[in-house]
Amino acid sequence: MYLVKVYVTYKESILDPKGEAVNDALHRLGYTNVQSVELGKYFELKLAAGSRPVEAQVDEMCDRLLANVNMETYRYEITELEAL
Amino acid sequence: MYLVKVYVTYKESILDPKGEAVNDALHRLGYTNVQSVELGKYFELKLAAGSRPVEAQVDEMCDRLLANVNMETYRYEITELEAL
Amino acid sequence: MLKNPELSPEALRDTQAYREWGLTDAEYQLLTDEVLGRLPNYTEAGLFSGMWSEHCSYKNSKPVLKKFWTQGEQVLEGPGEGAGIIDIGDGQAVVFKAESHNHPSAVEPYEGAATGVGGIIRDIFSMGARPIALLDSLRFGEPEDTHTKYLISQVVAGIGGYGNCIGIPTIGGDTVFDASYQKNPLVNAMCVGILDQADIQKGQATGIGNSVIYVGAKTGRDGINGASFASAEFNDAKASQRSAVQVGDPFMEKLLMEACLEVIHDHRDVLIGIQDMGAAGLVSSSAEMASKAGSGLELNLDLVPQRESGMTPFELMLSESQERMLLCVKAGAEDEIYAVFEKYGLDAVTIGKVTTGHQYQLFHHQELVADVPVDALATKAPVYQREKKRPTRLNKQSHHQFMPRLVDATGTLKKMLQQPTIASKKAIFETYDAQVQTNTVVKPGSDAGVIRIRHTDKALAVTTDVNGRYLYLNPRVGGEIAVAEAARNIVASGGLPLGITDCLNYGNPEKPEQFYDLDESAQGIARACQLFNTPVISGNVSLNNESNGEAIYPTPMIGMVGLIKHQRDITTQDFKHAGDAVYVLGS
Amino acid sequence: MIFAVPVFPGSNCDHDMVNALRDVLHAQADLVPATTSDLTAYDAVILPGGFSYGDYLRSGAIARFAPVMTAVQAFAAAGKPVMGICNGFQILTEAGLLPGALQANRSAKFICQTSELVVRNSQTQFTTTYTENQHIQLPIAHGEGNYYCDDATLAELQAHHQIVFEYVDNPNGSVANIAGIINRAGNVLGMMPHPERAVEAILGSTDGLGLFKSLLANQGREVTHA
Ligand SMILES: Nc1ncnc2c1ncn2[C@@H]1O[C@H](COP(=O)(O)OP(=O)(O)O)[C@@H](O)[C@H]1O
Repeated sequence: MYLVKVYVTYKESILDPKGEAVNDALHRLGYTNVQSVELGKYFELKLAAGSRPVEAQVDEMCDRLLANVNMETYRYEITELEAL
Repeated sequence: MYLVKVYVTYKESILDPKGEAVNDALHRLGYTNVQSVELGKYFELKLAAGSRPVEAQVDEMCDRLLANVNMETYRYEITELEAL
Repeated sequence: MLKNPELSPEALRDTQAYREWGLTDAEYQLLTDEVLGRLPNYTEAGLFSGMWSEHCSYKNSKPVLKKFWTQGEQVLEGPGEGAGIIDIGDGQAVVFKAESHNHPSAVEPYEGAATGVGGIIRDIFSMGARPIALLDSLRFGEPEDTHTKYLISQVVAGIGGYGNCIGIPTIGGDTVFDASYQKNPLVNAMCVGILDQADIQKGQATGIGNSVIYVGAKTGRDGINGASFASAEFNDAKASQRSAVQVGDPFMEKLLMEACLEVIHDHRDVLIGIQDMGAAGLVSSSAEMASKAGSGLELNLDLVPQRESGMTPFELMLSESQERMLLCVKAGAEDEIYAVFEKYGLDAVTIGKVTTGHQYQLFHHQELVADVPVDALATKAPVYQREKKRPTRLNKQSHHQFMPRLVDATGTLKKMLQQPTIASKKAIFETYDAQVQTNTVVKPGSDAGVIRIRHTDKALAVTTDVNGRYLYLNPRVGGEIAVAEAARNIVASGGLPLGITDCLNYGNPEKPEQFYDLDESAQGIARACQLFNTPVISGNVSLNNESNGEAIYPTPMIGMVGLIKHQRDITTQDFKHAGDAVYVLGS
Repeated sequence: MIFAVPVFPGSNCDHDMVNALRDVLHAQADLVPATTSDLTAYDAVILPGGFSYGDYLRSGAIARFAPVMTAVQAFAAAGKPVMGICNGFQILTEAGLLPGALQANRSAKFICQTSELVVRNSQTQFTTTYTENQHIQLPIAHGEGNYYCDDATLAELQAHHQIVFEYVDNPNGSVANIAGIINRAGNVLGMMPHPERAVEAILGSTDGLGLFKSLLANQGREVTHA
């Protein structure tokens, strides 16, 4: 069993309206030292070992579904979980 | 300057409709070895050093705005960035 | 509280742990001595705490609600069922109701508001109606405050998030900012539906042996005992109690709505009753269905679809997980019903059946874990005639008419228009899809929202109104004014007022001065309703809107629906042409 | 001309579309479930608005894998007309039938209002009843309608007259004020505004009729779209 953590964020050149909204809200709360906020998605997947290598599977899931590579990038970490 | 990465996820007993929708979609795509998906928020904040310790500030921002502690938990990592 | 090992009946009595669930000592006594004649076990006491909460039993407000005008030949279904129904001719009827979600929204504004919308929608489609419009009535503190800003943005996003996704247009509402709501915002949602009178459903479970079917989302530990939470007063020190938060899933509800409407339309011969699982979840819906039908009921909790493992009967029965419904279906017809839900990818499971007698029996792991009279749960909650005392603030009023001295009329007008409460609420209502279903003739921003009834020449006008400040100054007259304002909004849109729903938002009724406000204003509302021939057909009560002892203004939100017989009569509030004459009507 | 309107779980403008086609345009239109795998009986496909699968991940991201989308791919490849409105547009970009992506509105809020559009290309089979540069009023209602594409794609779109509708007052931050685009082949159109909400005067505008009338008028005709 694997625990996969996937982080999806906008590409550099793309404006992140939700991140900006959070940035503004933090400023209004007085945290004026906040310079920028980006808001991305964070997935935690639990995955049973399959016939294919986990990395290959996760890459594919990200490309096909979890991220839109036109505007997003992703990275992930895989940890093997102890069998129960 | 600091880079703060904040991960916000639902507490154990709170329904995560988004995660479930992604889980179902992955199953339909044939990734039947996926056991569960949780979908949380991932923030990347850039923060100028202020008068208060960063940890204290980040804790407060999370409690007040980035997470709702009634239903979400958060964790974060702080890295100090080289001055430019 | 939830992690506690379950106490024995004796320990429950001795530790008085039931108090934490909102049961008073006297109510516990009533339960043991008169209702059961024995000590309730942990689960049973829990069931009663939910069912006897103000939210489910109206124990403090019943004597007040009795004063409402609920008659009128147009009324097909008055207060009591999920929502009221009014005849609009041609075999059609309009169904509407309002619901408050004040406490949940104060704790988690996005989800609190969203699940408020989700709940009121279920009330409408469980009557057999297709929801055609939503309205939201909002009260916040002054918007300069940072926390209030956060509340506004999240509440509005939550209302839009749910309504937009499920595809019901939000066509109206009202928004007021006043310091009185600073710590206790009001979030009231109203839903309007339309149905063919042949499709009218009742939330009942009759016919020995018939099946009780659970449909929709799985049950989790979210919002456990939320009903008693909703009925409790806020207090910063009690912040730990604020765990009763649920997350809404409008996508699930959209599927649930379509599936339920399909069952109601196409399987009406085998459907006996249908009800949503709202406050006090499974216990409330099942006990009410059985009680209305005069039946007994038996449920096997092991069959309840569960999202988490190891849930106790207490948790299963009192969870307020969203997007769930309960159906009563003729024995033998279960498969037919499962097939419909299966098509929408939803869980549908028979969890019990209608029994002879009048007992409400729950089984868990082959054990009988609760065995109480159905009626005791559903109808035997104590009713309190609260003490009433004229608030001192009303004696302190000056009888001098305030005369504004205008030096710069234009300047004053501009300043008034800048008042958040008077200014346009476009920034709010333009985040709501007001046009989905393509029937919206008048969008938010006019006196009332107007929806045409497809394939007819008719339309409905809908509005929500109340000015809490008037009620603060004079509860009775303020109540009358609220109904009158709603009626004016309907008439100004071209409609004939048909009836109202309400959300009675008040402070703690155990305080005689607060109860005075409630009782007096209800009488004002009743009188105005009678004069306008707009019976109260449904509504909701939200008490204990106090924060650290300070109550909000008495705020009975009035939601009114009117019928426009011919679409050519629809009028809007804006001036149409330069040079048109302007008249002032009235006294 | 028979229209197919696929219904994804969570679609909510599907009935509006069919009502517009049947009641106002007196055309034949069927709602088809997302599980349908064959659309050969139809002459045109319109993907309706809504929140398919809740749009919980990204709008349109999950819907693109529904069986009906395989059929839509084949339908489009055969050169038959496909139109995606709002969520339908989002699904078409996710499916790769149209370039670019739709991002959260610049305000990060849902926007429901009437927007003024310019018809930038009236030579497509969807727009011949409009005149070039005609201004029309159509309702918008979306949270993620902010069209994004990279510079190279934008240059392509411009070079081949693929930008069909532009906003006059860009409400959502879209690149180059884009409200609707068409593919190179000229048979797949995606747009955020809702023409089906603007087909009856009583609802405020009839400017949306042109799209459907164009399609009906151009059935079986060759239309250059440049
Ligand atoms: N929260 C809201 N949701 C939807 N529409 C609203 C809301 N608030 C205000 N409106 C719209 O704006 C109009 C004016 O709002 P407001 O000034 O608060 O109420 P009124 O004019 O009824 O006193 C309302 O009639 C309604 O159409």
